[in-house]
Amino acid sequence: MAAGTSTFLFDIAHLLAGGVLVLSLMLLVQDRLTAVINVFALQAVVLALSVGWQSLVQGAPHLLVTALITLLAKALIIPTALHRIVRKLDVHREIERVIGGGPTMLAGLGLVALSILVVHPVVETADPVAREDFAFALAVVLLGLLMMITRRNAVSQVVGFMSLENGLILAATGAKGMPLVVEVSVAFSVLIAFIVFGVFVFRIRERFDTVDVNVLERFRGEQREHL
Amino acid sequence: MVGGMSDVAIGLVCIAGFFGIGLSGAVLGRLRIATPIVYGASFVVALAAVALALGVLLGEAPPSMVVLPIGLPGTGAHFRLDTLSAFFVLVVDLGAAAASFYGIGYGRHEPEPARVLPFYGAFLAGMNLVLLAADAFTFLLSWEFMSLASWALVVVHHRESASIRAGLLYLLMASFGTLCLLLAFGLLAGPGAAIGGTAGFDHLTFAHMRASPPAEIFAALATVLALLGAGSKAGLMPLHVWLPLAHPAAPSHVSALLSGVMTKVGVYAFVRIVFDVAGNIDPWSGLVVVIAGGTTAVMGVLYAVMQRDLKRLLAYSTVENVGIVFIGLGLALAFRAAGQGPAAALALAAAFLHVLNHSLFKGLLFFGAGAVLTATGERDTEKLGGLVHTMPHTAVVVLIGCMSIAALPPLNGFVSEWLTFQAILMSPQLPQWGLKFAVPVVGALLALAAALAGACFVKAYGIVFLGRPRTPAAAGAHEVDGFSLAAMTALATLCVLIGILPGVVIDMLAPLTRDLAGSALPAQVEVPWLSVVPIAQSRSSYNGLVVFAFLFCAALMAALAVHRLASKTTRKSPPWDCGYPLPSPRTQYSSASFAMPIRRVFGSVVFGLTERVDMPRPGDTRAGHFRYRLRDPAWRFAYGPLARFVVRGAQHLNRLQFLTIRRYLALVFAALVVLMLVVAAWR
Amino acid sequence: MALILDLPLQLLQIVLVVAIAPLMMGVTRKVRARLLRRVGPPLLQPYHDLWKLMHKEAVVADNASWVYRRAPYALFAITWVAAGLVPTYATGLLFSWSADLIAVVALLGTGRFVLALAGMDIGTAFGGIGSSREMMIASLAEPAMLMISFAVALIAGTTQLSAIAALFSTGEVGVRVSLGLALLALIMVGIAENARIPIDNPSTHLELTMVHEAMILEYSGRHLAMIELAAQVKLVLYFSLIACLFVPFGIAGSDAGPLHLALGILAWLAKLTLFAVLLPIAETSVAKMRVFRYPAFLGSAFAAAALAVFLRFVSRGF
Amino acid sequence: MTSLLAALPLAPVELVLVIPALAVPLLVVIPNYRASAIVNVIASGLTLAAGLALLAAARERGDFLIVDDFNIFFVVLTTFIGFTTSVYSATYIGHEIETGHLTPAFVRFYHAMYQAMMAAMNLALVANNIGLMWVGVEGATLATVMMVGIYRTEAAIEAAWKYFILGSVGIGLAFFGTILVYMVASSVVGTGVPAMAWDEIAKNAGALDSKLLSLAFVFLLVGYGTKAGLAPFHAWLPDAHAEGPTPISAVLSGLLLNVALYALLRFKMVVAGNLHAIDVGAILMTLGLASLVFAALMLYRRRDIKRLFAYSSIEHMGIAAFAFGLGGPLANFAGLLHMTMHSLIKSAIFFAVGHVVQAKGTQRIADISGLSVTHPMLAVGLALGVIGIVGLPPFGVFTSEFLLVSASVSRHPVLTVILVAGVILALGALVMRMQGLIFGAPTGKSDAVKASAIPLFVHLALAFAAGLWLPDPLVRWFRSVAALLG
Repeated sequence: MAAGTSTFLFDIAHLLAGGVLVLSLMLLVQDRLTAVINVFALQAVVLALSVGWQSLVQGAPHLLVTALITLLAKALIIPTALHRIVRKLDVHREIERVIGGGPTMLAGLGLVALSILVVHPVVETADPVAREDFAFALAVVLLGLLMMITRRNAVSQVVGFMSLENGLILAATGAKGMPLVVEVSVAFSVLIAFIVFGVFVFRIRERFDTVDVNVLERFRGEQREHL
Repeated sequence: MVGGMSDVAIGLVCIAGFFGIGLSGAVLGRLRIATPIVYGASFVVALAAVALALGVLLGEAPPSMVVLPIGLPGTGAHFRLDTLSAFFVLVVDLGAAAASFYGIGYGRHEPEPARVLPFYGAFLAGMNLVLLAADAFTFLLSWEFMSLASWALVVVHHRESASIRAGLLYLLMASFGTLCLLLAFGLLAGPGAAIGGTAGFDHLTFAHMRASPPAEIFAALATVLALLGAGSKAGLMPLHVWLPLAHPAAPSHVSALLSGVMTKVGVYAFVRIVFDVAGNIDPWSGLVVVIAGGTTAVMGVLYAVMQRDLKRLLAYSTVENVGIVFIGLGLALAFRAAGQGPAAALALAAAFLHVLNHSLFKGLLFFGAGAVLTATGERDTEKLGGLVHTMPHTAVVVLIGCMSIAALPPLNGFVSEWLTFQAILMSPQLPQWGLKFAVPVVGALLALAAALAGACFVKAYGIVFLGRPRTPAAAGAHEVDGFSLAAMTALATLCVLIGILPGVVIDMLAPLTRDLAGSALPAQVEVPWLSVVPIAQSRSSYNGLVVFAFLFCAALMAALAVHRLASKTTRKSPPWDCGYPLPSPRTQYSSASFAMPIRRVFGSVVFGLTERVDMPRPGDTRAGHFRYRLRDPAWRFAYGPLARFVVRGAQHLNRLQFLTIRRYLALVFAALVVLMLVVAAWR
Repeated sequence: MALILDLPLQLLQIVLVVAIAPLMMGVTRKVRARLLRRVGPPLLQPYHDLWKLMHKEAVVADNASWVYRRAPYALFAITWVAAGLVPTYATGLLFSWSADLIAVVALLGTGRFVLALAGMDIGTAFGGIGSSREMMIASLAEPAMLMISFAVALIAGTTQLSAIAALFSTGEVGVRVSLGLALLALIMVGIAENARIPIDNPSTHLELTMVHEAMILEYSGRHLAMIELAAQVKLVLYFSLIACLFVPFGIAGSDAGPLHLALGILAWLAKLTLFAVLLPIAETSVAKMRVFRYPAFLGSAFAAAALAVFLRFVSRGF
Repeated sequence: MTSLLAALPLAPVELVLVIPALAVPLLVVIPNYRASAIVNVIASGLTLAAGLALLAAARERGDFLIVDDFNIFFVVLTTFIGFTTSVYSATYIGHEIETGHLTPAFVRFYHAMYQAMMAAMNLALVANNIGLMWVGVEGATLATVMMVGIYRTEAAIEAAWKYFILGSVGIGLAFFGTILVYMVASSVVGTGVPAMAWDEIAKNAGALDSKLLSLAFVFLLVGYGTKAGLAPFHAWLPDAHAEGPTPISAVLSGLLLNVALYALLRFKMVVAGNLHAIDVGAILMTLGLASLVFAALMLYRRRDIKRLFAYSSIEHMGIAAFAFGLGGPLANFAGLLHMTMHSLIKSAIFFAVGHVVQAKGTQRIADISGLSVTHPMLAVGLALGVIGIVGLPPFGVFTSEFLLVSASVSRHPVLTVILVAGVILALGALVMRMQGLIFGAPTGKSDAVKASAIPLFVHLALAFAAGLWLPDPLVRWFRSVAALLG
């Protein structure tokens, strides 16, 4: 689709992608587990909208499937399940952070800047807007990863990982005409990821009565010993 | 050429024979009959190889080549037998023949022959393969195979933790050497052309390296690397550390091979790479080699004097002798670079003669140590003594070995050291002032080493064979079997013969020096009275035959005169000893006390000596104690810190094994960010 | 010269060194005694001593081996051969080329090796002390000796003693610092090697100080005679060595007539006597050193010799 | 055999996918352990046959699958080791069930997962579509996650968990890279399926946006590098090797790492085709050397025998990465040979180690000694394996390291010295442990083990033969691939 036919359409897409990024940043600063889950659900909703919009703009109806899956799985089912886990296991509602909120935020902003920097075109190519969308997606991925490494709690780590995947989907749908196989595989991976996560969370609960990854440290295969 | 086969093909057949022997050793392994079969067959094959080598050397046959379709794909395994290879084949297989013959008798005492026999043949095959290999791959493959086979022989007595430690250190040093040589070959061969065509890996053959010499800086680097690589096998300081641990750990006939023969393969590697393959070398690298050799010689013998374990003493003495060889090689390098062919030929001939000599007397001495070990079960000199009475034959031949290795005229060790001194005295001809000054200093080091070697072997022989037995084990010794004695006697005879008629061997070396230095010593057999005249009669000459004849006549005359003139009555009595009654044998001078003056003189500088005396006060009846500890500077300054560095590095890094998943993710994240920054910065 | 003439000349030298060796020892003893205000033994006393020892019964320890019995003969033969090959009154004798300076030094090393082994054969504490110290001294003296050889050989361009003597006797080498240092070093080494004061005292049997005597403590009779004679020959050897290297004047050339030869013999005897007089003078003016001071003594000999080698490059620039 | 296969409706390249894929549901429904083990072996054997048939098959491309010299070789290697491991696994798992370490219920899903993993790896290898390649690599990862946790001990679950989390992040990042590549390619090749076809992308590499291509490579490197066990993305590897059943350790080391590196190389070829893109070679060399030295140092502090050899795998992946980073026909040749030899020997080592652990009942190195007295056959196998893996002749690793070092020393002398230092460090650690294991007086319990020696010694024999003589077709093959790799 040539640029100029409808800058408006792109502006909307841009806006939605930006929304996903902003929500990613918000995720980073949430202190309470329930809030984290809620913000994540919101992010999934915005993502679904974005994917739906892309489907409209690119005239690619199959993307609607992705949008729908995202909406159902990430905005509804998973948050609900996570809320239940939090309630049932009575894990700490407060999230233990590794570094404080302020520095985390700064790091997050730095990552956003880095994303824009690396995607910034050296030579002018056809669609700079798509590149910027892409920079947002990249930032979402990095922020998800940042969230995984700045939280000690397994539930928020899982959320971080899923936020990372949101970035992936944002990127995939932003790439024009990416074949269906990819979306299917994304869905596939989300599904697998969730199932296996579930299995593991279940097993871990069964054995350790907590989902705090820290506890696992005791069971490293190899104890510290001296030569 | 025999029966249409080229010389090198015959050599390969011999090697195949050794492999076959190794294989039969693996198959027969546990049978009693395996020992004589394996050693007997090795003896025969080794003799065949000796004959082949002699044929090539004396016939001055042109180099023969064979390319087998194995090894480097497309290029094949190149084998070449020239005079240099032939000489070292002679050295190796002479030693191997003696060791095999000795092994027929000695091997019977081996508790687990299945751990020795398969590797014995493989080891011999490996050494011979190295000598014939003519491309970098085949060379290093054989080289490392040789190391591996000998490693298996070092760890034969695997229940002793010392053996295991020695094995590890040995294999480490061997691989270090291999990789150094590999780097050297890489530099000499260059990056190599595209291998898409038919050229294959031809750039890695020696012939190609010779034809296209590398840039000067690469050649100089390659020389240093070759010195490190070959030196780690030969035992140059400070790469010698494995030697005194590994050589004693093996069964004695294998120790003889490790010490007397395999170190020579290291020398061969150096000569092959630096003199033959690398082309013209900067004269300064000669200086490096000479200094390395001189230091090695002195340090080696100093540590040899200090040892109480007989086989360790011999191993350290090997270090010394390797140093002497490298002095000769370094001089030859310097002379050759200065275009002084005759002097280079002299230095080379000295080095090669010493290679041969050392393989003979070190083999003999290790056999002797093995005989002592069989007879008494002891290697510790402090527990031996008086064996001259119970092992008379061994005592005679070992005495010849000790005198040879102490470089005493008229035996063979002296001839090669004398030639080395003559080469050193040619140093004023060198154009570089640094060399002019450094070489006489190295000469002094060589003299010191020679004198200390005398002290060392007086101690070794005196403590082990003379005096009174220090333990019941030593008192109950018995003479060893005939095979062992025959092997030792043969080597002793060769030591004497070469000492008396060195000219024959020096002439045999002429084709080698002509190939490597472009010049040869004048033919020695034509010199009247069979003297050795390296350059000119007016300059220097030595005649072992005349000296020997004079000594013989003089001793005979003295004895006759005494018989005719003097009283023949002899009275046996207890020793006088300044009037002290003959006390327990433990009052004899021990190995440590014999070495004490030398320990004192060189103590703090060389040995890092720490002494602790615990002397009871007068009237106190408890026992006094005296302890001392020597620390090899190589350990103090090189290996110790290196090992600590590795341990500490491993300790620090090991924290990475105990991180949480989150931290691992952080690691991934950090790497990702760094890589993204690189991308951002990339143009 | 023809073989028929050469052989007697060589044999004469070989016989002479043994024949006059006790005499030289007698001279040193006499002079030394005089310096100590004693009358001293007659000059020919060493001959009598040897004769006496020869005719005494030899006492051999129960556990002595063949090494112990053969060693005196070997030692004597080695020393004798070495001495016989050092030019004394003439250069270019028949067998002068069969061993050069380095070989002569090494031959003495062989003798020492044999003696040190003999010292350890009985298994007494004193024998061990002697051997151990002797080898320590040797390990320091031998490098010094070889450095001296280097210095001389580098100047002369040859290690052949005969050729060196011939060259130096022409006087064209001149007086050099190098040679002076080498002479000094050679004297020091000679003192150590011949077991003279301040390194060793040939006339003491004090347990803690003896070196040479400790090794031969058990010997008696004809064995001891051989060892004594060897020691005397060795002294003559060193005297001859100094004479031929540093004061070769008067030595006969390789094709000299009878007159020159006679002169050569006279000059040699004169030089030996001079040294035999000088040695005790030097000895009586210093005190015996402690055992562990030897390294310093021999180290300075070595340093002097090394300096001689280096100065050689300076004094003539090739 | 070729004609036999030609009669089949499917091409060999499809067969290597279909056979294991069909075996998965079949194995799920077979309840009996023995029967499923046999089916597993048969399926692996058939896949191997199909892989071998690929040798004779036409080199052809489609938008989804591709057959070229590069991947045929890896398919053959993968199916071969898949087959030998399935044979080994039958004995190994049998012993585990007899001794009660595993219950048959767990094992049922083991064999199905084994075939799933084989199918996924083959898919990654024969895929031309970079999306399919991604699916393959990740599918194989997820399948092995399941198997690593099979013992359900605390340590095993932790290892699986760690593997899973790190693997998932790797999956995500690799996917992101894949999207990027597509984006970059679609502006040149045009949108749709062709923009995901590797050969199309490679063909047009020079015209692609270099900046985004570089970024894409970074993500692919981190993503696939995690699977390839390059430091610092290696964390899952030692634990997964140590806690999973040994046959899985063998395939992890011998195959999965290769497949991941293979995927990376495919992308390296693309990026290297673009003049302005980031210097992929330098990055691979850096990572390779870092992995090598790091792993070599880590070897010294290992207490667990399987973790020890897992670190050695990291080390060897580092060497291979260095070789490919160096580039040029010689180094690429060396790298290919190194990967092959490492696969053969490392899996052989794990075969031996598995039985050793069963015999001694412990994985603690300190509790195992004197194997040459109690289990001479295993001791010989283990010793030969270690000798082979540390690069001593006459095994193939020696050849590859020889070629690599001789090729690199005159181009990057300093880096080569680091390489050599790393190799020596690793040698020291492994030989030290090997000596401790096989020498000395035997300690602890030592049960007789019904060892399956054939896979072990077949692997060793192949590596041994390759060290002495490489068959001409193979060399030609390697050369053409090496030229392809640039």
